[in-house]
This record gives sequence, C-alpha cells and structure tokens, in this order.
Amino acid sequence: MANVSLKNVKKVYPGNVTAIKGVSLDIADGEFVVLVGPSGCGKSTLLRMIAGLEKIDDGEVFIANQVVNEKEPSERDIAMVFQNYALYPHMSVYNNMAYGLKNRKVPKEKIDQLVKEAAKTLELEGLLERKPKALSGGQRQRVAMGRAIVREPKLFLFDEPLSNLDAQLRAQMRVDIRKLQRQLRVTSIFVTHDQIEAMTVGDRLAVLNNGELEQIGTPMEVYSKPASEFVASFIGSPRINLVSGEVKAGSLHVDGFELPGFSQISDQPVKVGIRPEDFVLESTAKMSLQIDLVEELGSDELLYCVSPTGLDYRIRRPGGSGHKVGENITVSVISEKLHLFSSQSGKRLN
Amino acid sequence: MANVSLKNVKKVYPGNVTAIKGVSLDIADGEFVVLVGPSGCGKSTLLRMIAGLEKIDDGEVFIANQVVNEKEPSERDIAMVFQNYALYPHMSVYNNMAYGLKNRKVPKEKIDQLVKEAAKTLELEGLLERKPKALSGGQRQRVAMGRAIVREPKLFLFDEPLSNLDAQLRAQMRVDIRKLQRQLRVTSIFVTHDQIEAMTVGDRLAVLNNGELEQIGTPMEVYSKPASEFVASFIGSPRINLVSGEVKAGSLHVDGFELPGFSQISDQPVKVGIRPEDFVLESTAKMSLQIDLVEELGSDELLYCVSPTGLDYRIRRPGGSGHKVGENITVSVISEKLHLFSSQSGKRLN
Amino acid sequence: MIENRPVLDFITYLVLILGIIIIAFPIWVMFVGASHDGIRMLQVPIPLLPGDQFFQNLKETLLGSGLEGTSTAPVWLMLLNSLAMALSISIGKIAISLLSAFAIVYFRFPFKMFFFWMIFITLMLPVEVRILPTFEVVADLGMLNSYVGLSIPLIASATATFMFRQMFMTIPDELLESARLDGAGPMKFFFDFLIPLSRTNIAALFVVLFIYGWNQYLWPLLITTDRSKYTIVMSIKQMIEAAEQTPEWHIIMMTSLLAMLPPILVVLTMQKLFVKGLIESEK
Amino acid sequence: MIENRPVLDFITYLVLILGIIIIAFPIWVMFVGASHDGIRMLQVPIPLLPGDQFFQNLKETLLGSGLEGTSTAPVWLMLLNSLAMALSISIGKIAISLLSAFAIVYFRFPFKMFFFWMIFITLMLPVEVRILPTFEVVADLGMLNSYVGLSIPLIASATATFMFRQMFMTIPDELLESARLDGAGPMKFFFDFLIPLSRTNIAALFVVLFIYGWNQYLWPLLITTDRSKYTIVMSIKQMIEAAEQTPEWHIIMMTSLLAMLPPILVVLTMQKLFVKGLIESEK
Repeated sequence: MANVSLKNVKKVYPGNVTAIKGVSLDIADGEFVVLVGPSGCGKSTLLRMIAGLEKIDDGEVFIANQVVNEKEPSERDIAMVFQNYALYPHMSVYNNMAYGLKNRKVPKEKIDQLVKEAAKTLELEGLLERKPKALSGGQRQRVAMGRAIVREPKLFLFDEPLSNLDAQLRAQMRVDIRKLQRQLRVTSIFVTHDQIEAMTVGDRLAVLNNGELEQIGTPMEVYSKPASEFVASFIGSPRINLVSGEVKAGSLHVDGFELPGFSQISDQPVKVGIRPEDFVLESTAKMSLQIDLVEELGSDELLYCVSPTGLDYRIRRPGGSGHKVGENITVSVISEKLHLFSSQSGKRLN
Repeated sequence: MANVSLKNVKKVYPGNVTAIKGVSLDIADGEFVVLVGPSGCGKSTLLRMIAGLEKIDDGEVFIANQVVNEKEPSERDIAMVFQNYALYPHMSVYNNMAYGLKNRKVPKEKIDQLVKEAAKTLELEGLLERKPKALSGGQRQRVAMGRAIVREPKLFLFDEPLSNLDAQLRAQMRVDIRKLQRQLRVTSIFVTHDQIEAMTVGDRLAVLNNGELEQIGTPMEVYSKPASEFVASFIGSPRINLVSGEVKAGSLHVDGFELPGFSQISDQPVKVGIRPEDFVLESTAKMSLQIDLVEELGSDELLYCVSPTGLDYRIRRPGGSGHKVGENITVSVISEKLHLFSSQSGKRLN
Repeated sequence: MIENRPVLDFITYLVLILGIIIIAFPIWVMFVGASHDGIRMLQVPIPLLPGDQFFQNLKETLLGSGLEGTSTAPVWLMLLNSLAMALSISIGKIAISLLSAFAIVYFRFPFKMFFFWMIFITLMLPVEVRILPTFEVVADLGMLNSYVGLSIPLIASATATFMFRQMFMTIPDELLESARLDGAGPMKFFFDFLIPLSRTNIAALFVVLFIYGWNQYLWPLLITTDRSKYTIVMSIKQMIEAAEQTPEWHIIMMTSLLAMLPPILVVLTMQKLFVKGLIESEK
Repeated sequence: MIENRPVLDFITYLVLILGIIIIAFPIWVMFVGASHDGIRMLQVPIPLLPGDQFFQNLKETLLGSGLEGTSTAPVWLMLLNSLAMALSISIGKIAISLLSAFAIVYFRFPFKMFFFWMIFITLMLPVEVRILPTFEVVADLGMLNSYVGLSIPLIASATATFMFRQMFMTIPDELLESARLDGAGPMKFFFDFLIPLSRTNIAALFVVLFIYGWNQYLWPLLITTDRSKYTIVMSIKQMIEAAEQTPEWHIIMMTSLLAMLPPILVVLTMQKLFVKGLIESEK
C-alpha cells in the first residue's frame, strides 16, 4: 500500500516520436484510478513505465514517496494483471501463484498459506492442480488476479484485464474487482479502452489522448463536465452529439437557432455537445427533426434524426415509445445541458 | 432475393451430440433476421448449414422454395461475411471482390463494373489495389461486405462480422449494415452473441439456446415478453433480476411479499423476473433495500442493492441521483411489469 | 473440408501405396535376410519368410569384425563410435542452439544483426559445402581420429538455432514481463520458462539430429583413418564392395539391420514428444 | 527485453567470434589457395593474400579431369551431374510434399491415419538408415548409374510434407470456405490459394533441399560406378587421398570452391524469400 506520483513523465520512441508528452498524476494511498483512452493514446505505455517494463525517458515516478525510475520491476513491489493474463502455461495454478514468492525466498509453509488464502478469496480452491489451458476464460482471469494478490504488493496494475471475457462475465468481474479492491485497500491503476468499464470500476478516471492527460476526476465529473471535445465524445454511450456553432455577442448560434445567455464566452466558433438523453420531447418545442432510424434497446431506444438543415442527431428515449421511421418530432434542450468547446483548442468554454 | 425456410433441421456430431435439435424457421423475402445466443448454442452451426458448409443431418433447408440440402455452397447463390473476414491475403482488394465473379465466368468488363460499383457504395475506391494486410480493421470489414454484395446473391449470411471491431466502429457499422440491407433488400441472416447488436440490427430476432429456438419475434416483443427464463436473462443489459417465488391460490409469494392477481396461473414454484429499470423509487413503497454498490454510467446509474432477506437486486436509475453506498431506499414494482417463469420448464407463465 | 472426388481419391491411394512398397518392403527383405544362414541367401528365389538363424547371425556380426576379409572394426565398436558421435552432435547442437536463440531473441547487444547474419551463413553453407577447409582446420588442430573431431564441426550449424528462435518468438512478451515482476532474472527465465516450454521441440530436434548424426558418412570417412574410430554407416559401402567377392548376405543384412536399430529406438522412445513437437499447432 | 549484463555479454561475444573463426577463416584460405599456382601452395607459410592464378586455375580445373592421375570425370561434367541430382531432388520433393500435405490436411479418406503414419515412418527412417534395402530395390529396377536412380529414393521422404502440413494448418478454415462459396473447387483452391500462400515456404525449402541434394555423398557413391555420372562432392574424398601423392593444392582448392558455388548462388538468389520463409512469424 502506497501512494503513487508521476512528475512530468515522458516517453520518446526512436525516431523522436513522443508517446507520453509529460504526464503528472497523484494517486493517494488505497485509491483506485482508471486510465482510459483510445488505442494508441499511451495508456498502456504509461502503466508499463510505472511497472518498470518501459524506460522512463524524462520525469520521475514515485512509489511510496521513493523515486523508482532506476529500479528493476521486481524491486518495485508491484503486481500486474495482463490483458492475456500471461499465465505460465507449464505450471499448475498453485505454482503460477507461488512462483513469485519462491523467487523472494518466502518459506514453503508461508507460501502454502498465502496461496491457499488467495485461492479461497477467488474461489479457485478446486483448481489449484490444474494447468492454465484446462481453465475457462473467467477462471484464468481469476488465477491472474490470484497471482497478483498473493504477493501482497504495494500497488496493483491492471492492463485491460477484462477485454478477453464475454459481456456478462465482464460485467460480473467489474463488480468483483471493485469489491476486492475495496476489501484489500491496495492502491490500484486500471487501464482500459472501454468507457463503461472506466466509468464504473474506479474512484477516479484519467482520460488520456495522444500522450496527454485530458481530464482527471470522478466518473460523474468527467461525464457531466467534460474538459474537452475529445473527452465529451469518448466518454458516454451512445456518443454525444457534436454540432458546429458560433458565439456572437453573448448568444450561441447553432443549426439556425439563436440562444442567449452565453455572455461569459468571447465571440468565437464553437462546437456544441448535446448528450443524447438531454433532448426533451415537447410538442411546443422549436426544433423539428425527422426520424431516420430507430434502434430499440429494450429499456431505451435510440432515435437517429435529421434536422431540416441536414445535421444528424442521436436522441435517447425510454423504450417502447412506438416512434416510427419517417415520423417528425419536435424537441428542445435547456441551455444548461449544452457543452461548449472551443473549435480551435477543443477545450471546454462553459 | 429469396425467402428461406428451415424445416425441423437437425445436426448430430459424432458421439451422438445433437448440436441442433430440430429448428424450424421461416424468413420472408427481403427480411433481416438475427440469430442470437450464447457461445455454443449452435447459432453458427445453423448458419453454416444454410451456407452448405456443414452437412444437414435431418430436416430440410429451402432457399427460394427449393430444397438445397444436397447443393454445393457455390450453387446456393449466397454470400457470407465471416467473423475474421477471410479475406484472401495474397490478392488485392479488387481481386478479392472479383474472384467469385471470375469463377462464375462473368465477362471482364462486367466484373470491372460490378466491383467499382460495390467499391463506391462502400467507399473503398481508393483502396482497390491494396493487399488486405495494409487495411485497417474497419476497412477489412468493408471489403468483406463488398465481396458479398458484388455477387448480387439471393441471400446474405453474416457470422459475427462486427466482433473484431472496437465499440465506436461497431456502433457505426451496425447502422451502416442495417441501412445497406434496407437499400439492397436482400434477405439476410445475421449471427451474433451480442444482445445489443441483436436488438438493433435486424427486423426479427431468433434466440437460440442449446440447439433449440427459444423465441422468435421483433426485438421489442422479445424484450417485453420474453418466452423463457433464458431469453429474459440473455436479452437486456443490465441483466434482469431473477428471484425464486411461488404462486399459491392466485397470489405470488416472493421475497416475503404477497401479491394478488395471478389467478390465471396454477399453484407452482416460479422464477420472477424484474427488469432493472422497472423499479419505481417511492418513499411510501413496501420494499426496503440497502445500496451495496453504485455504478455511475453517466446518463444512468446502476444500484446494486440487498434486500433484508439477503437477495441481490440491480436497479437502474437516471444518472446523477447522488445515491450513496450504504443508503436505504424503498422501491416498488407494478405487477404488470413482472415476468413469471415456471421453475421446472423455464417457460413464461403470464 | 473438400468433398471426396473419386479420381483424386484414386490418385492419392496410388501414390501412397507406391510409397509403402518402396519403403516397407525392402525393410522386410532385410529382416528376412538377417534371419537365414549364408547359404540360403545365395539360393534363388530370395526367401520372403524369416528363417531361424537370427540370433546366430546377431552374435556372429556383433562380435566378429563384420565381413571376413574386410579391414573394418568389430561391429559393436562401430556401433559405439556411431552412438558417441550421434549423441555429441545432437546434444551439442541443442545446447548451443538454445543458448544462441536465447541471445538473439532476448538480448540487445551491439552488432546483433551482424552476428545474426553470421549464424545465418552457417545455415546456408552446411559443413558438407565447406568440407575441405573444415578438414584442414580440424587436421591442423590435431583432432583427426578423435570423437571431438568427429562431432565439433558438425555441431557448429544454425538450423536448430532458427527453430528455437521461431519457438521463442511465439512466447508472448507478457510471459517474460510477468516473470520479471515475479523476480526471475535472465538465466532463471531461461531455465524455468524457455527450457520447459521448448520441451517438445527439444525432443523432436533430438530425434532429427540423432538420425542426422548417426547417418554421417563423408565426414567420418575423411577424418578417421584409425579403424577403432570407424562408424557403422562407414562399413556399409565397404560391405557392398566386399559382397562382390564374398557374398555373405546374412552378415550384411544383419549389419544394416543393426545400423537401423538405434535411430528406430530413439524414434520409438521419443515418439510421443517428437510427434507433439512436430505437429503441435501454435495456440 | 532483458537488460544487458556484462558477463553474459562477454560470453555471447566469445561464442560468436569463435564461430566466425571456425567458419569464415577456412573459406578465405580456400579462396586464397585457389588463386595461387601449384608451387606457391607447397611453400611454407601458406599464403594469406590472393594470388593472380585464379582464372588459369579455373580453366584448368573445369576442363581438365580434376587432379592428374585420378580417375574421376571432368569437373564440369560432375558439376552438371550434381546440378541434375540436386534439382530433381528439390523439385520432386517439393511437388510430392505439396500434394501429400494437401491430401492429408484437406481430404477425408478411409485409413487416413494409417497413411499419415506411413508417411511419418519415412521421416523417422531417412534413406541413409535403410540404405541397403533401398540400394537393392534400385539395383533390381536397373536404375544404377542413372539420374532417376540418383534422385528418386532421396525424393521419397516426408520432412517437407510435415512442413507444408504445418503451413496449411495455419491457413484459417474460413479461407477455404470463402473460396468454396466463391466457386473454387479443390484443385482451384490448391493452385489459387495454397501455392501462392506457401510461396516463401517453397522458396526456403528449395534452398534447403538443393543444398541437401547437392551434398549427397553416400548414395551417389553406392549407385554410380560409371565415371560419367560422378557428382562433384564424390570427388572431394578422392582428391584428398590423391593429395598425399600429388599435392596439387591449387586444383583441390579450386574444385572445392566450385563445389561450394552453386549452393551459395542458390542461397543468394533466393535469399529474400528464403529469409522470409524461415523468419516469418505466423500472423
């Protein structure tokens, strides 16, 4: 258990490609932080730098207030769960879990006790003698978890540990991992590209894009006040609607409408973000849309609509409303629910 | 373009394992049907039997009112999109699309015209000279689609064609495939294990379990009136809550409550299904639950609750409600929203 | 898979049956020949059923000096020499290949590509191609008529290095990384992971290399002039030549049967691992 | 990958540098020897820089009958014989292996496993092991002293079949199924898919088999008694023996240089495909 701190950490690949462009991040003792971003954003690289599997080209990584830049991975006292689990195929489940302890010269009886405890926590007791290839996907995932917790490390690192599971098991393991972390209170960093996982598994969320930290905050902060156009479009499913507009003399001009009340924003072209669930269907509303496609998701439905000016909107409604393709609807959005981003920098304006 | 009809189709694997236990299904000309089920339910096997890639051990398959049981795959005039796309790695995109036409001895100019048309529809025009390995995942998917549509077949078969794409691209391709099918009006069968895809892409949904057809209907029919406990738990995310109860003298006894109004059901043990979004939060409601975990999904949140009797409930609420772990809430459900299934057969009772 | 087609089927069978006749029948003839006495083997037609002189012939061949009138070593000594050579070659090659594949795949060192290509050249130019200069070097080092001279030059080749390189490349990087987090250094990783994971490959390679080593002819012929270092395969040519004068076919057949035996024994004992190593598709 | 460790580094270098000395230096000596005249080669010390007699020696060796006083064929004819044998072996093996791997992987036929094992046995018992019975069969069929006799028995082996089988197994089933939907029959699939997809494997195998065929010694020695069918590798042993009487080292060196040349040429022309075929990790 320890706090983790990154100070302006950079990674430069040969050919001067900067993969991580100076990331600073403080993680408190016992906190569960999720690194999320699209593939290629550098989230795995960052995790591997903390683990010591990638060299840190600039900046410093602290674990428990000690600089670990030059330490070997095995000296950092961390445990990592890999996407493909990286179980040792020629060893039994027991030996998979015991191997790290053996290398640390832990006495045999102590190893036995620790492995059995971990197996109990993860309900792996009947499987200890099996080889990894005789296990199902979910069991392998739990063995990988077991190998991590048995060492009682200062820090857990998760590199997309759920992406090889099917949807139902993934939802289940998401909850299990969260509960396990609450129980063990070990500082954890979880990397994922799945925004639902990102929203639900951790205490805080760090959104990475292109090697830079775009936003860090609790899931609800990130969802309701996205700091940039990128965060707005990446977090949230179905995706946020993004329309070009302009702020002129305190009013927002968008898709033919003029909305007053934006006097705190200087005149400039903007991107307007509207979450699909923030549309209000009213017969008296100003905005008239035609339904192009209806996706019925059971509890919800998603209306793909086109405005008279030809812009596409996704609108989310409770399920079973009976809307038909071709139908015309009128909707409105209250100004407080609009997210405004600068067209140049993509940063949030309101 | 043709209708497709399965008549009591069976598949028996060596060792007397019956993979498909007599499936009958009628698909109208131009219809888009989705076969959905968990892995191992036989959905892919069924599709491959229609394609002619697996022998039909019993029953008959009709395409355009002709029995095709004994026909070679190439004589059935179908096109198939595979999960891994099965692009020919040593051929250019152009030749990938043209290969089937060449084998059918279509004249060169005609091939050229058809390939270029298909490439235009799918926005592949700039990529015709590339080899598959120089394409992105989404582009490969579109080439596989192009190879299917260029032949102008009677029937499209899709074998989980979107499962190798990331979430955003998958949502996009889902809409594109649907629109393309509407435009071409070719009868289509789409296999998937993803229930969201199943709900949104097709006209009708056929839920398979264990080699048997559990239910067939429009997505909303299946969602709101699941024919069995299996369908109820498979379709819908987050999963439906399933609790054991009993019907006695017209009343449903469940989790300590007694609900009248089930007089049409004979006395028997039952499973009660409640969709997470069907709980109504009221301060005067009877059922008192304690919140164990809150998953904030942005627009929604999911409350994991425990009843005084120790049963778990998932409740879905609009996002940002500010519920905290440990809080007590009182909820109710109206009787019409309850799904009752026989404990023995799993079949729907109400 | 593709449906049956009668014509293709017929061709397939024809090819396969021909193969059996070419391979299996002569072996039977050899076994039969080794079980009759010398006189019966000179009569026409050649016998097609085994006789009763098998153990008599075995004793005569093993302890005598093969054919009368030839100047070869006793057969048991030749078998021993062949065994020593085959074992040194196969074990030496496997050890060196494992280590060099380990170095190539897992270490970064300067001029890595240069060394890689140097190894590659030995693959392109096996010992037979550069046999004369190699002979010169071995002669200069005074290694003629020694087990060392018999095996060392045949060990220095890279085929196996490539096989292990391929095998190591299929091991996911995460396994190494996970082992590093678990505190395993390079040599620990080599012994705890690479060796056990290459088990079937090592077995398959051992079989192939043992047979390769056992069957060496030209090289032993060049560097052994001392009878006591002759290998069993070397005697075969001499026996055929000798057969023109003294056609002791029962001894010849028994000798070649004995020459066939060790490779077959190695194959049979290693069979399960060998087949696994050859067939195993990467998961 | 694993970090550098000075001691391990040192050992790695040592092994690699030793390897170069053993392999590269003798080749240089051979080239130098082939470029001096016969008298210079008998003086001490042996020259280490090339002389000016290279083309003179080349002409003498190629058109003469190798060493004076030996009874071998002219070197150009031996080169031709070797080439014919090496080419028939490599092309024949590749063709048969492709076809049998195709049959094994893609067809269901009765006794498939039986035939599979029959092929497997040839892998375990290469021609050298059963050389005597094979010799008998070839002699009975009257194929001594012929190109057919030289190559056929060496073609019938299964190593390559296994390689192609492995290769075909990595081709996803969906590719075959997709091709079937596109109207490709079995032979069309073979020529339109399997052959192009095995391109690099075929090239790699051709190189390896060409070298294998070129370097055959024992088999040609057994079955050729006619000088006009001698292969180049056969002459080497004879030359070394002859060298004890007439030490014409410039001719010997030139002959072995010529014997090395075709394998090297094949490697160089095929190099790109060859390396790809060997290195290519399955995607």
